Amino acid sequence: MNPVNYLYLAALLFTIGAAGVLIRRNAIVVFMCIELMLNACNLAFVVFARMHGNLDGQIIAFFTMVVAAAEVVVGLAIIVSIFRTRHTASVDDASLMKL
Amino acid sequence: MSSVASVHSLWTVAADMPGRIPAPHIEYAQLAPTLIVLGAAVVGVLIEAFLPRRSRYYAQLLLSVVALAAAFAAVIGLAAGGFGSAKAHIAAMGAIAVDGPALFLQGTILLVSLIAVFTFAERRLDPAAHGNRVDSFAAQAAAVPGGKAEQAAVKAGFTTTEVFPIVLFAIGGMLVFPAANDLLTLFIALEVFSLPLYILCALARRQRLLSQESAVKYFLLGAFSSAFLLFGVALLYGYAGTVTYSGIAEVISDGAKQIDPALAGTMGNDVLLLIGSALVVMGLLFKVGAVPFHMWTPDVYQGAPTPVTGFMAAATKVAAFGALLRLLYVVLPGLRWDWRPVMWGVAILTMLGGAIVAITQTDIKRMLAYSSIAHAGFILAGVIATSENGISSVLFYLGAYSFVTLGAFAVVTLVRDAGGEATQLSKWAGLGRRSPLVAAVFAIFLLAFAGIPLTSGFTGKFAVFKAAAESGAGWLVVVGVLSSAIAAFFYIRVIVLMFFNEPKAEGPTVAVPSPLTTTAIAFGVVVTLVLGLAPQYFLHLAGQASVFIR
Amino acid sequence: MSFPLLTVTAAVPAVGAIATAALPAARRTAAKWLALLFSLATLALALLIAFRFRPGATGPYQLTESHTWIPDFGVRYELGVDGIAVALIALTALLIPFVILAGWHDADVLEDTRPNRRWRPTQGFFALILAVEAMVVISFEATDVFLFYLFFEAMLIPMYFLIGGFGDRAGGHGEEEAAAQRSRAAVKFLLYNLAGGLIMLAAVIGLYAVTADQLGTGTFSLQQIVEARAAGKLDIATGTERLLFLGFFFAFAVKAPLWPLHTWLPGAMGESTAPVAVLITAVVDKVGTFAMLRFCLQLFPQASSWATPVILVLALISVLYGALLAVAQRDIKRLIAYASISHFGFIVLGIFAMTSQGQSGATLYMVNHGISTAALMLVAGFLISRRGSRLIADYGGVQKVAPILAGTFLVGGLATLSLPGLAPFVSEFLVLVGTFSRYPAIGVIATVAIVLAALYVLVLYQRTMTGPVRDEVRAMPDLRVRELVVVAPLIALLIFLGVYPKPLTDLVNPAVGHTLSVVDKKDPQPAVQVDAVPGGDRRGPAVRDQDVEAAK
Amino acid sequence: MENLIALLVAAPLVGAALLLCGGKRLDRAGHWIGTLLAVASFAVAAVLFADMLGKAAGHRALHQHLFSWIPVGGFRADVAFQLDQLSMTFVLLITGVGSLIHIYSIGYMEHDERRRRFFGYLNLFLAAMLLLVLADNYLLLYVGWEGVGLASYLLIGFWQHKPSAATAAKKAFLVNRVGDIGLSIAIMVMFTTFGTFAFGPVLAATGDTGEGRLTAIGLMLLLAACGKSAQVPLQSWLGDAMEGPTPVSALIHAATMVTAGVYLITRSGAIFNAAPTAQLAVVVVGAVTLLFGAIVGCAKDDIKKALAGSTMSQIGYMILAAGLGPIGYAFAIMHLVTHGFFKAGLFLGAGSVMHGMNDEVDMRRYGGLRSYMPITFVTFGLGYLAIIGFPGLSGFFSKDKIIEAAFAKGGAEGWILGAAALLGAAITAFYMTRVMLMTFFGEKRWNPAEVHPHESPKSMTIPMIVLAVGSVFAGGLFSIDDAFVTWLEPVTSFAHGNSPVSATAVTAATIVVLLAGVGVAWLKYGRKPVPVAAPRGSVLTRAARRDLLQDDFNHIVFVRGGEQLTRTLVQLDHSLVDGAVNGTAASMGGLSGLLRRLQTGFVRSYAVQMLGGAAVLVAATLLMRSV
Repeated sequence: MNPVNYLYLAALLFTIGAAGVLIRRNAIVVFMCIELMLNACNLAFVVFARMHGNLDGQIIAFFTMVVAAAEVVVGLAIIVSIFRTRHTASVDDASLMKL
Repeated sequence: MSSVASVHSLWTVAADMPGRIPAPHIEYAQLAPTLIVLGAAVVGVLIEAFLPRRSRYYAQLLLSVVALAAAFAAVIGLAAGGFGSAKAHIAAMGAIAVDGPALFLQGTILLVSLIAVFTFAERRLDPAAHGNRVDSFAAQAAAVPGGKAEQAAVKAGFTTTEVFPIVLFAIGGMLVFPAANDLLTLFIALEVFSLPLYILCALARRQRLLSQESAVKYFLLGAFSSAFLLFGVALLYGYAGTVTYSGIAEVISDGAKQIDPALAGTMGNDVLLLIGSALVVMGLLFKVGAVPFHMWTPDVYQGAPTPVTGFMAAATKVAAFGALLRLLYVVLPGLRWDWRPVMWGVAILTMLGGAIVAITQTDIKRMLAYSSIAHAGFILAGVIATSENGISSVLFYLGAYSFVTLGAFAVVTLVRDAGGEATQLSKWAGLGRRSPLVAAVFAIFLLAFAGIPLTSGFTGKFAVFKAAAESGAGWLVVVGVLSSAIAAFFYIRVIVLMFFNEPKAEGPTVAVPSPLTTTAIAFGVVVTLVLGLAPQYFLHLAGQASVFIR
Repeated sequence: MSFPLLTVTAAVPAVGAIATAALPAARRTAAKWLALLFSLATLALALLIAFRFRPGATGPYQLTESHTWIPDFGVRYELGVDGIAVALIALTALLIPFVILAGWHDADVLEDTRPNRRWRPTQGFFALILAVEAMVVISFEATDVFLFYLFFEAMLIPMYFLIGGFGDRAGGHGEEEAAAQRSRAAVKFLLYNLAGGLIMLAAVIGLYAVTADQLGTGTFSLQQIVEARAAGKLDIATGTERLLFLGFFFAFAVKAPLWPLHTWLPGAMGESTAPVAVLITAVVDKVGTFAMLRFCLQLFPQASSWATPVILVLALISVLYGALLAVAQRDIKRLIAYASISHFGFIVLGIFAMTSQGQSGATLYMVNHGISTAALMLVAGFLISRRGSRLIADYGGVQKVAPILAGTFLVGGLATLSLPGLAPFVSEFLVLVGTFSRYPAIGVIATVAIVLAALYVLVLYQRTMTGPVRDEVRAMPDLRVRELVVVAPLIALLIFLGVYPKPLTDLVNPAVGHTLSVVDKKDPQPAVQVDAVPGGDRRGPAVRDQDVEAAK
Repeated sequence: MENLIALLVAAPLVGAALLLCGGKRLDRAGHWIGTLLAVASFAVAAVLFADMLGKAAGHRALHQHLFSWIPVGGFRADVAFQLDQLSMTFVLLITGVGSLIHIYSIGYMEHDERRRRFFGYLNLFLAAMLLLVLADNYLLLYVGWEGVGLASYLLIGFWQHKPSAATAAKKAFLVNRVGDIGLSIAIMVMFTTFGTFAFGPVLAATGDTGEGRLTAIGLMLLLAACGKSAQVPLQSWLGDAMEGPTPVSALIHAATMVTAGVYLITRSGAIFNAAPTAQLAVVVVGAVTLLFGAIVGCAKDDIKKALAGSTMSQIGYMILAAGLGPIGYAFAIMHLVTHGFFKAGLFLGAGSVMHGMNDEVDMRRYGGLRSYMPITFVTFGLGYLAIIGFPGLSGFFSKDKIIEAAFAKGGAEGWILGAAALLGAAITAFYMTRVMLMTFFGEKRWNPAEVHPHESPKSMTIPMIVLAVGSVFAGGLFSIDDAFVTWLEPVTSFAHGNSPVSATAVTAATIVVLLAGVGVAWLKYGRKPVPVAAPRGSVLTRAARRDLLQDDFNHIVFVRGGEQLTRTLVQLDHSLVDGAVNGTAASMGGLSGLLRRLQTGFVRSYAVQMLGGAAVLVAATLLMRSV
C-alpha cells in the first residue's frame, strides 16, 4: 500500500489535533490535542523514513516521544497548580490579562 | 507499485546496516560552554536534593555565577582560538555548528544570563517576610496561593532556590539553539529552553494568579507552536531525506536532479519544502514574538516574575533570532526569493503592530512587551538583508537590545508599593521628583529603546536599517523609521509621566536594591552609553562573527 | 596635529553641564555662577575661533579635525568651520550667557514644594542649557553628515526637558493646568522634530547606501561627497537624489520651522520660559536653516534646484502667514513665535533664492534674528515675570511706570520689524534683493511683510506700553541691573551690526561663494552695464575680494 | 571741507544718543544740549554753504565716503554723503528751521517732565532727516527715510498716555511703511537693472535703459513719496499726526519731513524725465492732493488739522511741480523752502495760540485773540499772507511760478493742471482766511472765566518772528534774477516751458482767484458771527470733515478686512494645519485601541490567530513560488 496515504493520515491527525486545541476548553484536553499533533508528526517522520529508506525519521520519532513526555511533566504540573488555585481546568477562565 | 518495491529494497538494504554505524565522535572542548552550563544545572539539582535549605541559596547562586562565568570564559577561549573564523566547523557529528555567529550569540546569552541571575538572586526589594529576606519567587510554587501550605512555607522562610538550576537548563538550551545545525537538535534545544521557562513563569511570589495564568498560556501556545515546528521539520525531512542543514541546503540548491525517480513523490517536492520551511520559520517567529505569533508576549511578560521577564525578553530573543538567522542563511538561501517577500510582510506587521498597540498600554511591563515586539520587527529588517552586513547588524542589535531590556526590567523591579511591584503606569507619575536618579536611568533605557542618538539603541537601529537599505529594502527602512516615530510616542509618554507630572501622594516608593540588581542596572547603562558613543569595537566584533559555517 | 579648538569649544559647555548637574541641591547659586562661567568660557573660545579663522583662505573649511570613529558605518569624527558656521557658533556662544542670566530665577524652587534632597531643578535647568549649547555648537562644526545627525537629534532631549520642565508661572489657569499644557507642548515639540529626524535618518541611510554603492566604501564626509560629485565619481540617480533631498529637507523644515510644519513652535515658545523660548528660536532652530545651507544644497544640488520653486512658495507663505497670525495673537510670546515663523520664512527664501545676496542675507538673518528675538523675547520675559500674565490685554501704560523696560522693548520690536539702522534690516533687505533679482514676483510679494511686521510690533507695543496706566502694572518696577546687563549688550550689538555689518559679511561671503559654486549657480547680471561706481577707489579691500569671487 | 558733512549728521545724532541714554541726570540740561547741537549743525551747514557759494557752479558738489556698509557680491551699499546744491538747500532748511523749533520748544515744553526725551527725539529727527538728504545712494536714503519715520512715530506719540496719540503714531508709521514698500522695491529694481543704486551711476545710466523698468522705478518712488509726503492715497495719517506736540507738527509735519517726497522725486529727476508715464502719475497725484487737502482744510475746525490740510495741499503743489519735469523741479524746491518758512511759522503761531488757550484747538472757541497775543497775531498774519500768495510775499513768487509751469506743461494736460492749481489757490485763500478770521477776529467765543489768553514767552515768539521774516522775504530774495533756479540748475536742470498763456495773465488770474477766495471767506466768517457748535453743513462739508471719507474707506477695507483675514487664518491654523498633526496622533491612538481588542486574553483565540497566521504564512510562501 502506498505509504503516501499514511502521510495523509498524519496530516489529518495533525489537523484534528490543531482543531481540538482551538475547540476544547479543558486544559487537559487541549494539552492532549497537542500531544496528538506531536504524534501526527511522529507518524509523518516514520512514513518519510520508510519512503527514504533511512533511519533518521524513526530516531527522531523516539526523540519526539521523549520530548512529549517531558512536556507532559511540565504541562501537567502547571495545569494542576492552576487547577488547585481556581478549581477549574477551563482555559477560558485564565483570562485575567488581556488588551 | 514498482517504485514502492524499489523503495522497499532500499529500506531492507538500509535495515542490514546497523552493525556499521560508527561510534559518534564528540569535540567536547568545543561544546564546553553548553556542557558547563548543563553540568552546573545537574549539580544544582543535586544541591537541591542534598544541601540544607539555609545554604542552598548561596550555593546555587555561587554555582550559577561560576558556571556562567566559566562558560563565558570558554566562549572567549574558543573565539580566541579562532573557532569564530578560521577554525569554524561543525561539531558533534554535524549536530552543532561552532562558528562566529554561534560563539557571538552564546557569549551574549551567557553575559545576559549572568546579569539576569543577579536579578534572580535579588533579596532586598520585597519586605522581609517573618524576618527572612525573600526574592521575587514563590515560597512554594506547588502550594495553593493564599492557602495554609503557602503561609506555612512563607513563615518557614522557604524560597524557590530551584530557579537557579531551572534557569541554567534554559540557558543550556539557548546556547544550543543558535548553534544547532540540524533540525532535530533545533527542536530539542527549543524544548530544552522552553520547558524551564514555562515553569519559571509560574513562580512569581506576588500576584500568583497572573503568574500561573501566564505560565499556562505560554505553555499551551508554546507547545502548540512547537508542534507546528516539528511538523515542518517532518515535511522538510520528507523533502530532503535528511534533517542536517547542509544536507537540506544541498538538495535545495541542486533541486531534484540526481534523485532516485522512486522518490520523486517526496524528495525535491517543492510543496513539502515550502510548507515545511514556512512552518519551521513560524515556530521560530513565535519565539521571537513576531506578529502574528506575538499574542503570548504581553500576557506572559506581564504575569511572569519580572526578573524572569527580563531574562526571557533578552536571552530568548537572542537565541531565537540566532536560530532564525542560521535557518534562513544556511538552510534556505536557495529559497531567498520565496521567503524574503513574506518576511518583508512579517517585519512590517511586527514593527507597526508592536508600536501602535503599545501606545495605549497602561501597564509598564505590557508596554515593554509590545515594545519588544516592535524591536523584533526592527531586527527582522536586518535579517531580511541576507548579507553579511545583515548578520552582523542583527548580532549587534541583539547584543545592544538585550542589555537595555534587562536593565529596564531591573528598574521595574525597584518601583514598588504595598502590592509588590507597581507596574501601573499611572503610579509612575512624578517618579522623577521622588528619585531622579532611578527615573533618569529608566529614561536612558527608554531613549535607547526609542533609538535616540548617542544611545546603543540608535546604533543598533542604524546598523539594521543600513543593512536593509543596502540590500535594496529602502521602503522597509521608511516603514521602520515611521514605526519608530510612533514608538517614540509611548516611550516619551513614560518620561513625561515621570518628570513632568506631580507625584501622587500614595505613589509607589523606590526600594534600595542590593549590589546585585545595582550591578545589573549599572551594566545596562554602561553598555547603552558605550555602544552609543563608541560602538566601533563591537561592530567590528559582530562583523568578524558574521560568517556562518555550512 | 594642532590644538583641537573646535572639539574643545564644544566640550567646554558639555563639561560645564556635567559639573553643574553634579552640584548638590543646596548649592543653587553656585550652580548658576558655574553655568555662567562655563558659558563665558565657551564665548571666549568661540571668539578665538572667529579670530583664528581666515575668511580669504583657500579650502571650504578651516580648523578642521578628522579622526576615524566608526569605520563600519563609514563615519568619521570630522569637524571644520566655514564663515557661516563661525558666525553661528559665535551667535550661540554669545546668546547663552544672556540666556543664563535672564533665566537666573526661572528655575528657583518654589517655597511650597516639599523639600527633597534629590530633586534639583536649578542645577538641571542650567546643566540642560549648557548641554544644548554643546550639542548645537558641535552640529555647527560637524562636516560629517552622520556626526551632524547624531547631535541634531540628540539636542531634542535636553530641549524637551527644558520646555516641559520649566514654565513661566504665567499660564493663567493655575500651575497644574499650566504644567499639563507645558508637557503637551514639549511632547509635541519632541515628537514633531523626532519624526522629522527619523525621516531624515532614512535619507541618511539611503545616502550611505548610495555612496557605498558608487564609491565602494560608504562615506558621510561632506567634503568627500562633494569632491566625488565634482570629479564625476559620484552620480546619484535623479529620483534617488530627490527622495534623499526631501528626507533631509523635511527634518530641517520642521526644525526651521517652515509652513505648514510650524505648529509646534508657538506652543513650545508660548509655554516655556522666555530664556528657553530664546534658546529654541534663536539657537536651536538655526541649526535647521544652517543645515539646509550646508547639507541640503551641497549634498543634493540638482534636487535642490529642482525643489526650489515649491520651497520658495512655502517660504513666502511662511513669511506672510506668520506675520498675519502674529497680528492676531493675544499672547505676547505666541506673537513673537509667529513673528519668528515669518522671519524663518525670510531665511529660507534667502537660502533658496540661490544668489549671493540671498544666502549671505539669510546667514546674516540667522545671526540678527537670533539677537533681535533674544532682545525682544527676554524683555517680554521680564515684563511677564513682573505681571504674571502672558496676555497682551493684561497690560497697558507700562511705558509710564517702567520707561527703560518699555524703551528696550521698543528697540527690540523695531529690530523685529527690521528698521533700517538696526541689524535685521541689513539681512532682510539682502534677502529681498537676492530673491527679487532671480524671482521678482516673490520678492515683491515678500516685501509686503515689512508692513505686517510693523503692524504686529506696533500693535503689541501700543497695547502693552502706551495708553493710560492699568492698576495691575502701577507698581511694576523698572529693569533691574541684571536685566539691564542682559539687554543692553544685545541692543548695542543690534545697532553695531546694523551700522557696520561688514565684519560679518566679510566672514560669510566666501562661504556663500563656495556653496553657490557647489550648487553651480551665478548671480543674475544687471540688465544695464553701468560703468563702475564713480570713485572706484571707494571700494574697500573686501569689495575687491568680492570681485574675485564674482570672477570665479 | 567735505569731512565736515559727517559732522552735520553727527552733531544731532550725538545729541539724541546723549539725551535718550543719558538718564535722569540730564533732565535739567537736556533741552539746552539738544538745542545747542541743532544750532551747531546749522552752523556747520552755514560754513559749508559759504564755501559752496565760493565755488564755480559746476564744481559745488562735495562727496564724502565714510565706509563700505553692505558689500555682498555685486551688491555694494556704502555709507557716503553727497552735498550738492539740492542737498544744501534742504540742509539749510532743516537745520535752520530745526534750530528755531528747538528754541521754541524750550518754552513750549517747559512743563513736560519728559522734556529731555522730547529733545532727544527732535535731535534724532534732525539726524535722520539730514541723513536722508545727504545720502549718496538710495539705500542710505532709505535709512534716513525710515529714520524720520521713526522720529515722527515717537514724536506724534509723545504723549503716549493719550490713546489717540498712540494710535495716531502707529497709523503714521504704518502708512509710511506702505510707502516704504515702494522705495525698497524701487531700489531692488534699480539693483537688478543697473547693478547699483548710487545716485551717480543710476541717474547717469537712465538714458540707455528700457522705459518699462524706469516707469516701474518711477511709480515705486512715487508710492514712497505719497507715503512720506501725505499725498493721495496715502495722506490719511497727516491729519491724525496733529496729536503730536505743535512744534513737532511745525517741524516734521509742515516744514521738513513731509517734503521728503518732493526731494525724492526731484533727486530722481533723471528717471522721471525718461519715464513720462510715471511723470504723469506724479502730476495727477499732485493735482488731486492739492485740491483734496485744500477742501479738507476748509472744513476742519481744529486749527492744527486745518493747517495740516493746507500742508497736504501745498505739498500737492510741490509734487505737481516736480512732476512737470525740468520746468518744475526748481520751483517745487523753491515753494518747498518758502512753505517751510510760512507753514512752520503758522504752526508755531497756532501752538502759541493753544499755549495761551489751555491747549484748546477748536477754532470755534477762539475769536478776537489779536489783542491778547499781538506778536502771534502779526507773525501768523504774515504767514497767512504768504501762504495765500499775497503779492510780494514768498508764497506769491513760488506758487505763481508753479501755476505758470503747470500751464506750460502744454496741451490739455497743461490747461487741466493749471486750472486745478488756480482753483487750489482760490480755496487756499478761502480756508486760510477762515482760519485767520475765526482765530483772531470776530467776537470772543471763549469763557473768560476759564481761559486767560496771553502772549507766549520770548523763547517762543522769537522763532515765530524769524520765520515770519523768512516768509515775507524769502520768495522775493530767491526770485531776484532767478537766483534760486540758477542755484539749483546744475542739479535739477532747468527748462523754460512755453506757456500758452503769458506769465502776466497767470499772475493776474492768481490775484483774482485769491481775492475771490478771501472775499467768500469774509462773507461766510467775517461778516456774520461764527457759531460755537459746528453747523451740520452740506454733504461736502461733512465729507470733508471726515477727510472726504477716505479714512472710513481704509477702515472698512483694510482694517476690517484685515481683521477678518487674520481671524480666519487663526481658525485655519488651529483646525487645518495643526488639526492635521493632532489628527494623525489621535488616529494612531484610535487604531491602537482597535488593535488592542485582538488581545482578548483567551488562549484559544490566540491559538486561532496563530493558526491563521501560519496559514497565511504558508499560503504566502506558496504564492511567492507560484508567481
